[in-house]
Amino acid sequence: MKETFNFKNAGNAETLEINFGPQHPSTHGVFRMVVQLNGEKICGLKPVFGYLHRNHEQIAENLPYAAMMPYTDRLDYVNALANNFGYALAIEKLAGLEVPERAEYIRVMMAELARVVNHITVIGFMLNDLGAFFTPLLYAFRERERILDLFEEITGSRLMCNYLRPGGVKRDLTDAHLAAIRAIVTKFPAFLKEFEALLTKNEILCMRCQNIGILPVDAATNAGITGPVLRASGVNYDIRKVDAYSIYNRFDFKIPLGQKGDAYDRYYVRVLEIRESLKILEQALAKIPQGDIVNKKAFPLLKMPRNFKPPVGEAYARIESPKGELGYYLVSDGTPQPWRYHVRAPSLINLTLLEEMCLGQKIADAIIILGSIDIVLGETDR
Amino acid sequence: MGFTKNKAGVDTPLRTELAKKGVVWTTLDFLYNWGRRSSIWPMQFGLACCAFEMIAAACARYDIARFGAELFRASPRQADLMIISGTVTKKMAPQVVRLYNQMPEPKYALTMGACAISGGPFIDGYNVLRGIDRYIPVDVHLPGCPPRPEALLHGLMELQKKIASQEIQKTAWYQKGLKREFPIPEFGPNGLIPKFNPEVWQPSKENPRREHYGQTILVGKKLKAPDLELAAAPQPAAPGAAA
Amino acid sequence: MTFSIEEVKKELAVRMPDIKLRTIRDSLLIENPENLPRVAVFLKENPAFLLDYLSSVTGADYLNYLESIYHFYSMAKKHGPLVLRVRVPKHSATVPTLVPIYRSAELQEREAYDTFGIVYEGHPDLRRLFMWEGFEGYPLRKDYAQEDSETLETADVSWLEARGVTVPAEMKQKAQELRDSGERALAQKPLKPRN
Amino acid sequence: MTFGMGVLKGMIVTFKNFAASYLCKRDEGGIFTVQYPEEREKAIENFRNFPFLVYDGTPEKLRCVACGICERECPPKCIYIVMEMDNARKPARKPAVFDVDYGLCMNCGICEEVCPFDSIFMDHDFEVTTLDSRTDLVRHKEALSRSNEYFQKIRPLFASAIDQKRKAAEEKKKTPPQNTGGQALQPPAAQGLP
Amino acid sequence: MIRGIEFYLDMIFVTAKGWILGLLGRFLPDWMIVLASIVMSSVAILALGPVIMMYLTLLERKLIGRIQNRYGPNRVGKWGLLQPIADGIKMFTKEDIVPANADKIVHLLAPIVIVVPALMVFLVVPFGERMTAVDLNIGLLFFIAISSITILPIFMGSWASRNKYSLLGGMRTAAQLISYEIPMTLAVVPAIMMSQSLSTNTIVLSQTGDYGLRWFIFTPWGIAGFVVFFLCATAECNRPPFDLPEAESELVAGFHTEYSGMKFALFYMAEYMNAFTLCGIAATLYLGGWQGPFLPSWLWFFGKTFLLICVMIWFRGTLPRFRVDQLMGFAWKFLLPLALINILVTALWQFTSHFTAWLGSLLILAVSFWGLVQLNRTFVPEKRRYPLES
Repeated sequence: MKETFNFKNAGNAETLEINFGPQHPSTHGVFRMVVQLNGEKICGLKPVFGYLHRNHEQIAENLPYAAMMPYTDRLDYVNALANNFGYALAIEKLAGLEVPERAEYIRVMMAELARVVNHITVIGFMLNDLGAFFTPLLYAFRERERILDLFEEITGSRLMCNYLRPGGVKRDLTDAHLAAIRAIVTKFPAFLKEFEALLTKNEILCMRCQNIGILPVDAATNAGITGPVLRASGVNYDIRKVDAYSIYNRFDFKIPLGQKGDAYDRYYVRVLEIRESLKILEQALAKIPQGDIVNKKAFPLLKMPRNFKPPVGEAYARIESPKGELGYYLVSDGTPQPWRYHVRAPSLINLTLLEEMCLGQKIADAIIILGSIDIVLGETDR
Repeated sequence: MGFTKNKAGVDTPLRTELAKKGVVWTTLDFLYNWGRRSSIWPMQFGLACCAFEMIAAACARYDIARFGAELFRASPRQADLMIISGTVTKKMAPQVVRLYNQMPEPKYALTMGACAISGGPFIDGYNVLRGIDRYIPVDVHLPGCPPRPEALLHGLMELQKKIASQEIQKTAWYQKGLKREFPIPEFGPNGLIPKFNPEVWQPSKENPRREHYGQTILVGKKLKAPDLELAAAPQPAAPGAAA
Repeated sequence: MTFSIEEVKKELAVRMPDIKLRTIRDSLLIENPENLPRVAVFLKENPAFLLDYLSSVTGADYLNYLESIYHFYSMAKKHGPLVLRVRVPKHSATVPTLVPIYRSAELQEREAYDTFGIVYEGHPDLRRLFMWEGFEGYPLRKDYAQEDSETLETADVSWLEARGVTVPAEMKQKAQELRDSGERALAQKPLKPRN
Repeated sequence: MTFGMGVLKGMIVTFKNFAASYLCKRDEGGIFTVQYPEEREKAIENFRNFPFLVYDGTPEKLRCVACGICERECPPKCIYIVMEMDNARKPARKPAVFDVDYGLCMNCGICEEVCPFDSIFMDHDFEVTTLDSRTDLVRHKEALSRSNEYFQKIRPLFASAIDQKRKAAEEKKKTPPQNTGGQALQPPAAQGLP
Repeated sequence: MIRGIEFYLDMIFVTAKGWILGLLGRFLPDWMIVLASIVMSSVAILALGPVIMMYLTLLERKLIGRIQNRYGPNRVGKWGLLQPIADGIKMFTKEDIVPANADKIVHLLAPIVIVVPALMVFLVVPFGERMTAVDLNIGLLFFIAISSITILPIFMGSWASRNKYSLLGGMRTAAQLISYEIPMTLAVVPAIMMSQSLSTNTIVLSQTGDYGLRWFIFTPWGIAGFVVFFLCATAECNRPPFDLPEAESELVAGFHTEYSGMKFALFYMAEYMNAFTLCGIAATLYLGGWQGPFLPSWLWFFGKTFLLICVMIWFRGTLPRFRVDQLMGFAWKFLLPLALINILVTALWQFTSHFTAWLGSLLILAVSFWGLVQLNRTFVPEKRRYPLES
């Protein structure tokens, strides 16, 4: 079947249409861009989605609420815990469940660790797109492995944690776990310093990233772009502050803002966000109370709630995932399976302005812009 | 488009003939297999979650480079091994088959993770292919969701063992008149055409999952829609989530 | 949320008395979908609400009708959400698009079109988002029938044979039988159901 | 005149790492690799991979009673159980068929969590591959059964806690029961174990 | 005259060759001896080229592995020493795919053509004292002429593949190699001016001094010339950060996207042999070639060359890639003026006394460097502030 893309100047003999993806080293999986080139300059770009459309929403409508938790891991597989968090919040909102204090602290800690993992991974991949031969990525993965070890110890799996439960978490943190988190928090700044020495002031990186893919504030808000990409444009909008969901209002942390909204700002805002996450972790470690880790009233016997039926209703819960606003929309009809389940995926919506950001730039820039937006195809296509 | 199965045999008289001049062939076989198995260059081709574990296997902690397999080639023309790491959707399947066709012989395919093997957790989706082995022959199946990076290394070693046991005269790609090119499925109105390639894969007679659960989980098929207007007002939100 | 749903309703009733609204829990149902863009412009520009950020657009199938659900927030005033919904019948599911007002609706409306078949009128580029062009049916509708993945149909058989692939006789026969009976090979119910 | 310093700084960082790979130990910035088949990292107790069935003593004494809870709760539906019938065609409370399709399992650990009889647990063994055909990935009851000792070996803390719990439940059974099985139904994880 | 052991060690290859020729001379006519001498030299080079290439790949993989805190290949043979051979066997037995629409003859010719100049350059590389295969009196001119042929096969390959990625890679190559040729040629000039010869051997000999340490790099113009030459050399052999023609993250595999098996291996081989010869020439021009105290001359040469190659690998392990316009800008707006000024500085050096020469040339170079940076503000990172808001 012939595909058609509404390029503005289609049929021009001067231009060349090129497919980037679905198999391409730097489209972060199976994303596809059809790019219209004039020389090396981009004069049209159409994203094509769906190469990883795994019917997340259809599957959810066939499964019990709690059995969907492991599937949310597979949405954004770099930071599974944040996805768990959003989904758990949505169920709790739907069913009016309370979460014990200790569980809230554990959730916040895990979500922030996931944010750290996500941000260093993204920076590593972005540098790979820039053409650094894996070194920054491997340094990032080295630190990531240390955190993943911790995840494995606490949740049982490196990537697909399946850790949160409606009304709590799956497994309690022991003192050894807390000590391990503390060790990571204390060691991480040294790594970040090394990482920054390698990257931040590097002339080639600055040349490649500064003033590339500028995202104006108005366009960004209008297009619903969220997360570090929005904040790099200078909009102070962080759902951890705005909604103060869970217990985020108890922590003292700042929101780093960029000024220009180019790829470099997106990179650096992420670095600064890692620092803020570490601050949150420090505070959480100091304050974590003793207590239950699951809502005993609602689930006296089992943590994995079987035959869990929320009342008829709908709920929309959103969290600040490392990619942006991750929203879960649930409609319950009183049966164990949701009637409608929808994920508002930041990775998808942040791509709305991809074409505008890339027009007039070179091919190499388009790849950095894509890298700096930070998409994960599992979430984009669901 | 000619096509033959992976296993092409050599007839018995010829084999005995060859057994006589064993030394030369054995040495050749050894050299050939050693060269191939010591330098398996995978294709840089990540599909989904498992791709992250694939990258992790290439990174410092697991270091697939020790086996000489760290040169992830972006072009299928230069790759030996296709690591199908993640869910193959129906939209992606033609591309996967095409990429496999584009690789030069000898080539191997390794399915990493439940999704690539059978559709895995997403098996019931309308856009998910239930196993890439419906269209191309797979050399190593590596279950797990996702498999640990060590498991990928284990799979690689299994592949090396498999290569080591091959014989140069029997390998499919040196047979005369054989072209190992697999028809690329096309998009149809309900899914892919064809649903599978019967020369590569056929549905097994016994399929407990199909018997127990059907082809889609039909539990969620509901006949009555909820009426949000009639239902009671929502309970107050959890105090922890106060705005 | 620094405003209540009633405030919005009141304000709208004053400014646009012709628009009929209904409160459903925490959301507002706009009875006539045609009015949706007007309401959206009003909410976006009214200084009391300034809902400049359309977070989520999604569809839902309620068997008798389809629903398109919008979640609005304000980045300027940091409040929200306001949930708007419109209902359209299944046979003529057209809703006016919000893309000229909110770019963020662009991909999400395409997604709802892809999965539910809600046609957003005026959308600049309304194509399927995830599935390919030529895919039939809307897979998230509750009445969507999935194909059987293990039974070949005549289209498959002829396709395969045109490419020189031998198809086993029993598969051919089954395909022919299906064709003769005028049925499609659909996903089956379990033979020995468990649940 | 600082032009070029950023690049030089970066090169110093990589050189430091290069030097450290010869001079330093693993945790101090040296080589991070664990040479997999020969060296292995210390197994992490909570790691979960594929499910297995526990038996006490001999393989016939499976703890599993074929209740089918895990089968029902399994999200990708990769478990198939058929209850064994005794001569009177009554359920014998043990599985005649217990298959797990490893090619489908998503390692979520839900079966372990929901099992009220402490009979299905997640294994550490990840070296599972098959060549050419995927049918071998459907593991049958015999291949899935592992002894309690094996379980004790791979997950010492968790397994011993479960043993204690089971012992306590048995002793309770001997004394007249007060609340019927409520404690026994509680999964091990609920007790705040690591 | 009695000579030390160093001399014999130094001359080991030369002596060996002489000895074999002497042996042959007993029963062969004179003209055959000349032929034998030529054959021996070319066989040595033909063997050396591929072997060097193979082990350079291993060296690169190992070094980058170490930079990235991992081992690199270490299982195929002791320390992975057999890895390149395994790669070779595999490449050799791989299927050769020619795309259906490709221009078949050109597609076949390209990899062959690229290896020939890469091997020919070996002729004028002085591997040691009296170890230049052909001591041409226009050695450098020969080197510049031959090495610039590389553009042609790359472009041939990219055009013949009928692949859009290849085509883009080919266009980039043409632009890049032609641009970098110019500053590279100009960076050679100072060394020619000082030694007043185009022969590589004479250039090395003119850097003798005490202990063979009067290398050109120990002068201001030498440093500048060396840096310009080395950067251009890195660009000429498509090494990061100038690896645009095969930019993996952008163009999949660039000009060799459609090449498989042995043809791809030939491209690979040419790249590494070019890297080796360019580093060798850089060492010859500015690092004193085989000159150096105590050790045998050929050891000095290989040591310096491998050091430079290690720096190239180090670049690869550290730096991201330039963008195509920045790459061109760097060549035309930065390296070219610097090379021109450097020629001027070299001329001044020759006509002034020692102290003034040092001061003057340093001053001129520093000022011009600063001026060029000021003129190319786009290369300089912006300073930014990142407010932290609550």
